Amino acid sequence: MKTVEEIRRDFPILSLKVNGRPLVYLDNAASSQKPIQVLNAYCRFCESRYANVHRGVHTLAETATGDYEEARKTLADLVQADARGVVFTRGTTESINLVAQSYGRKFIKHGQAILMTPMEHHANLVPWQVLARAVGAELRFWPLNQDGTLDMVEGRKLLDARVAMVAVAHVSNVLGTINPVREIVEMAHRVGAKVLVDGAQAAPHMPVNLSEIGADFYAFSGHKMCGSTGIGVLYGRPEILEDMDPFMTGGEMIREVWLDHATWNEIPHKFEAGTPPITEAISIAAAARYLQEIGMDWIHAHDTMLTARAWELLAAEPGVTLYGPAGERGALVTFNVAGVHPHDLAALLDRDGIAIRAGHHCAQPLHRWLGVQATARASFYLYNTPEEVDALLEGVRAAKKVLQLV
Amino acid sequence: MKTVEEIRRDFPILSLKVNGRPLVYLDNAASSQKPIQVLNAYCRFCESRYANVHRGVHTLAETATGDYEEARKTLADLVQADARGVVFTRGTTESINLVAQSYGRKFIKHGQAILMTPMEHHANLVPWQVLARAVGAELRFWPLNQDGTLDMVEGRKLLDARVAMVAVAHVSNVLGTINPVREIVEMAHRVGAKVLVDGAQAAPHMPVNLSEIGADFYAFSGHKMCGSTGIGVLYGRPEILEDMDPFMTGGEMIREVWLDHATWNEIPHKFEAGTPPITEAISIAAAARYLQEIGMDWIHAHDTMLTARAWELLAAEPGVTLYGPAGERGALVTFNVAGVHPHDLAALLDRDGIAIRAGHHCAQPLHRWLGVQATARASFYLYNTPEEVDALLEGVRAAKKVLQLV
Amino acid sequence: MSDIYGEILLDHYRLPRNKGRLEHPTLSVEGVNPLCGDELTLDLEFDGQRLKDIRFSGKGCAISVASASMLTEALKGKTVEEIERWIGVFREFIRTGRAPDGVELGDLLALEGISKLPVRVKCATLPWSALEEAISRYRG
Amino acid sequence: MSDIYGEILLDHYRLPRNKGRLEHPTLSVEGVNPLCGDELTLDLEFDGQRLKDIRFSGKGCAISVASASMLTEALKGKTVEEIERWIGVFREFIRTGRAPDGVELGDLLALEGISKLPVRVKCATLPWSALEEAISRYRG
Ligand SMILES: Cc1ncc(COP(=O)(O)O)c(C=O)c1O
Ligand SMILES: Cc1ncc(COP(=O)(O)O)c(C=O)c1O
Repeated sequence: MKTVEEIRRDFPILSLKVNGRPLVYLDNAASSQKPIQVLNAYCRFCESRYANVHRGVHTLAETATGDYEEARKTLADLVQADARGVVFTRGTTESINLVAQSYGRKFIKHGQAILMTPMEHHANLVPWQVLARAVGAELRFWPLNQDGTLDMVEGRKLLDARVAMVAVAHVSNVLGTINPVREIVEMAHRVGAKVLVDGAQAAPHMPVNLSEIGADFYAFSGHKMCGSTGIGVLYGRPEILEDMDPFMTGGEMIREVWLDHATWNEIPHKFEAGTPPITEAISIAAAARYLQEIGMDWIHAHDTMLTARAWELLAAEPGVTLYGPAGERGALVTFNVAGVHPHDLAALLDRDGIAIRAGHHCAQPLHRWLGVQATARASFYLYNTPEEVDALLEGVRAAKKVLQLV
Repeated sequence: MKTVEEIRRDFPILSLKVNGRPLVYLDNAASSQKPIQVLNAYCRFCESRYANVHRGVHTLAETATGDYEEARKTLADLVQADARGVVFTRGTTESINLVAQSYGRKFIKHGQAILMTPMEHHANLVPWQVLARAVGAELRFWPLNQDGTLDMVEGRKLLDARVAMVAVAHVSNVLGTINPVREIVEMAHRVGAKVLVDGAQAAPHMPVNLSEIGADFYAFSGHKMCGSTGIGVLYGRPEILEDMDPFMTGGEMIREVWLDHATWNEIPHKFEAGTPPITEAISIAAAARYLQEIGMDWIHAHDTMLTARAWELLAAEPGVTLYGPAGERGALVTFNVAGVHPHDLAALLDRDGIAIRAGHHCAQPLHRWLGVQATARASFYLYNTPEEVDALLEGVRAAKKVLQLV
Repeated sequence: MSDIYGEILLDHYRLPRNKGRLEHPTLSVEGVNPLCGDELTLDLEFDGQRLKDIRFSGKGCAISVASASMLTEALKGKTVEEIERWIGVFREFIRTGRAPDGVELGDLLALEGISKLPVRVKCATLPWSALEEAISRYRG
Repeated sequence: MSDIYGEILLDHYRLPRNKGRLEHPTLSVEGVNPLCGDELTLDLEFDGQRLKDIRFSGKGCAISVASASMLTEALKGKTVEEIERWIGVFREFIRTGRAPDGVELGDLLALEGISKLPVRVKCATLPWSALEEAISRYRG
């Protein structure tokens, strides 16, 4: 078992100095950093195994194709899913757009409803708005309790037979709420609705078992789990993917093409038009292996420890408001400091080398619900330390002093 | 000025041995290899400048955002276009799908026509088939001359006022034909049609001046120009992009979001939903700089020299049929050897370390026009040598011997 | 990151000049910072071609508040033409981090570092964009 | 790449066994290789549960032609049940590169290297996929 110190040494960027101070990177919910193992896998692949995949018969084409499909299996294993249902996309956003378009336009009808929560990231909200407008479906929103958890009693009432799709985050990127997705899937399936779970903030941080959760669709991104940008996963239940129309068309996703029409390749290839993100697949697979070696259980426990510490310290700090549930939560704390604009807070923390995010975190409707324009968010990962959490608190105190109104 | 030997030393993979023989990589039209300069730029960025872009206010977010937008300018410069029109996509395929969906569904109407050529890659054919079916548009095909060039006389007749879009390859990935895109744009604009040029095989190999060509849309991919997979460019004239609906929706492409509707960000961001391919943008920009340092004119001349040599040698070889025009052409030769299936040819060449592509090269309708199922294709780039072309010929001769029917 | 939170900027943030509303503005304009949703209102009172009075209101980060405060201080009493010249100067300054030759920026110099913070540029330019709209509306 | 173009394979390619059409096939099936568009036809003549005769036709690469030739040689005269067992054995062999214990593959062993060539697997399995369809159709 590696120590956190050893883990940190795997990440070259963590030895960076920012404004003369050691980097304290607490912006992991936006994007994570890459360990040397992932960078090495990338370079080794580019230097000795790279070619385009799936159609060449020369050695490099065969190796690259083998590695690419192996990457698919690695990702399927990470979330305990059937590799035939694993589509490589650009990221969570494309995964959800793909479902909204390819599933939604074919199967969600006028008068049916799409049930979401007010805590969704824009990526799991706007594509459904666009779809609803196109097909004439209704948008419904699962009410929240005061603490930012889902109101299971009120939500159940909205989940009637007209609901065709439930779109819900596994973990909220602002509130940190961990939603009971397994229970939601059960409830939804009982009324015949499909469920898409946005796993962008869950898959990188905790063990995810899709065969247990039972979601029809599950989406996440490489860049939030120590892998590359430009790649993400859409898992779809194979029998549903079979029935869906393609999202984009072009090379590789076809079976036969005539001038005026074409037929489609089998899943998952039907949804991977054109040259796929090949080196990105190598990167995300190396990242998945790296995380699995550390252990998803360990990562979850480590994140939880840091988050609890941050919550405790900030809750005790005068003028700080924390958002979301106090107990079990995702690897982040979102807060505001009275009299300090979150952008100023982030900028002032940056003077001390501390990177946090400020803004609406792509969740404007949720911020309206919270009654604020913007919030500050510190988010943690396997390489963060309790000392970094303490530095955050010190930084918050210093910022208050700097901006103090006289 | 670097010599080819020096250029070759920039590409780690070129020192690889395949089946005990030095790699002769002639599959560049499918995908190219990456020089150490590009790999280093990638790693340096990941190790010291990486974060998510566009919303963070901490140092890494600012540097990464700056680098990402700088990459956009670099690519705009490469093809002499306005950076506001440069959208980063996953590749040529997504670029074309974006136009077919976002422009096509809004502006191409029932009864209008889409004019293509029979030499298009599936990426510039199937999206238009899908669109035509959705909106009730007609598909027209610009006839070819015997030698695989466009019949400009017959084509002109098809270009009437009903044509809303002309979709044409700058350089054919099978025939090697260089189409007179500037002339086509002029003709099309005269009847009020828009033009999308598929530059996947042109932008990596020759100077491209979009302000001169005047195309409304131009698409190409990073992985064919010494850059990463997972990224490509769609150039669109800004005033047209302004009018188009978004393609995908989610973070970053929005201005304001409410529960039931949203407004869009300005171009080009309106078309970049979610976390964009950040490290891939660094890679494609490093590749563009590398190519520009060598010089696009030099690359074009070098490719042309190799292609002419290959054409000459193969044309003189008994049993070889060559496809496409004999004169000026793109950096590839496509051919068949009597009695030798292209897949066997490619596999047998591979025994000698020579990588070529065999199949329909994502252009099945063109192969039907050629009257063959499949062809073999050798494609060249800045790091290839005349000796490698000679090795190809030797390999073809050896393959004929091995498979010779008794 | 170059340090933008200097004493002059913080002074304008803590003690903003010309903050509030005008009773009889010739016109009012609103601006929104797409980065964070912050809103700012400018009230302008013209006397012919001259900007007789100006006030700003709204919540914002230190950079946008200080920028607005400096703007009002720099432009109160200027003519429409002078203001237009200032808008051009300011945009150039924010883009390059340098004042055009021969221009005295005064307190605005405190925003020098912004050109290196592409994400925060929107905060600094928010009041100026609103002003630009006001002027073009006033010109008709 | 392991060398698949050995003497046995080339022999089957140059002198394919059972190439051509049957006059009175019980049924014919077609297969297409999505990789290259190659088409292959199998004619099968059954006598009750026994495959009395089999022929293949169509153009193809050396691997698909040799695979078809070996298939016909190995299975002519076998019962439907035996053929089904062979299909399973072949799939396993192609996937792993190893014959299941106690099975004598004969010439088919020449396809041993295919498991390491994921792209060419489709060439080798083309006739077997067609055969599988034929058997399932014959069983009704
Ligand atoms: C002419 C042409 N168009 C489009 C494409 C598709 O490019 P990509 O696979 O990078 O999307 C290719 C390459 O495969 C091509 O050669
Ligand atoms: C909950 C959630 N959903 C979706 C996304 C979008 O992911 P991406 O930008 O990688 O497409 C994010 C991250 O920004 C997120 O936190």
